[in-house]
Amino acid sequence: MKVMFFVRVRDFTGCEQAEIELKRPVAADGLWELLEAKFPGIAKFRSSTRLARNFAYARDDQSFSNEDEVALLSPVSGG
Amino acid sequence: MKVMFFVRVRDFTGCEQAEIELKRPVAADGLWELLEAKFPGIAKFRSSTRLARNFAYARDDQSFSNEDEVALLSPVSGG
Amino acid sequence: MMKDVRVTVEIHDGAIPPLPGVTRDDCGAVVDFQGVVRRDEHGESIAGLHYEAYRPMAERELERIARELLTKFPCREINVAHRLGFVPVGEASISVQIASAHRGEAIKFLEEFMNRMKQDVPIWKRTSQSSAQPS
Amino acid sequence: MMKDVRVTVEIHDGAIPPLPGVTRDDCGAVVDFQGVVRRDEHGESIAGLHYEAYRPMAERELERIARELLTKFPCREINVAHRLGFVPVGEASISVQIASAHRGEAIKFLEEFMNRMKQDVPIWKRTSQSSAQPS
Repeated sequence: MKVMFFVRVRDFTGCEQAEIELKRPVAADGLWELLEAKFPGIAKFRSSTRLARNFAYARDDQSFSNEDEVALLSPVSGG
Repeated sequence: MKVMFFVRVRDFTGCEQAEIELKRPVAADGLWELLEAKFPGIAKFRSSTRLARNFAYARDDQSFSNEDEVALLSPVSGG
Repeated sequence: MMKDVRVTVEIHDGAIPPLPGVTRDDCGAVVDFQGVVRRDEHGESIAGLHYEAYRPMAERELERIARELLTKFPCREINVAHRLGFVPVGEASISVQIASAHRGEAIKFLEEFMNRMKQDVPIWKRTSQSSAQPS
Repeated sequence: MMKDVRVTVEIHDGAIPPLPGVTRDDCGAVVDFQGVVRRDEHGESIAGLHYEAYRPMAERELERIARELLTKFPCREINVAHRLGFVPVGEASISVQIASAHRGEAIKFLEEFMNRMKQDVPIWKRTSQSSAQPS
């Protein structure tokens, strides 16, 4: 799974994207556990972050699989 | 007093403007009586006409004097 | 609040030239509106519309409405132009440009300005020289 | 209803070129909106703003929001452009052009499109390369 980081989350991880190997699909909780294992402390962004899966906002009950491109989206401020 | 006519009222009077001699200031009722005397039948436009005095809409209790420029304004349709 | 606010009103007998534009750096939103003559007017295919006005009053009303709305929706620049005479299909009969610090005021100003304009400004359109027509 | 409706979305790394314009003769209203970078951002004088995006998703969200709003406010043409990278004060970061038969739909579309855009489209602005900033 490819995971994309932007603005403050990218400042925290120090990278724009990361690869995470998923053996089986996970829900959002499982995804955040894997992220926290790779980037300890990243969980502090969870409350302000929306997850996207394959370029669309993920549903609350979304399942994420190894082929997905996931993005951690901080509150947006375009326009 | 100079009185200006537009669109359907002008079609009715056949002229763009008329002079009416006022000996003393009149209210709207008096003005319409003078107009009706000069252009018999013009009173039929009264219910759909707003009066302007000196380039601003007249108040209901407006008094009109001989120096004024008055306009009979049909429902507008600009834009 | 009203100082430093520019309002321009123009009435043109031919095509409306490009509005002056906004060059100040305190406006985060610029809204341009054009009212364009449509091919289809009340189910009838037309070549254009004829506009006439009680010109000195139309100019004053446009400015009065703009100034009045500025007290409700503070914007920084308002440029209004209305065209008279024959306006062919596809060309603009009215053009309004509004600049404000934030977009909310400019959009609300536009909405209300057009409503008020269509109520109060002594301008009339006809499909031909001889038939009057309420909007 | 949705046939014959054109939606274009563009994301630019430099200045936004003029939008394509509206040439069809069935639109009585054309609204152009520009969101412009102001000198004064949160009380601080700035030279410009840096915009970044999750680009493929930003493009899809802009189109998705436009298509969704078209079911509510039927318009005939929507052109959207957003600029990324450094946008100097006085230049546009976003440009939206809406054409509709009547002005009401175009104005409402603009209002709601901008609100939705600022909620959902993954684009972020910063006053400098290093400080993120909610809008």
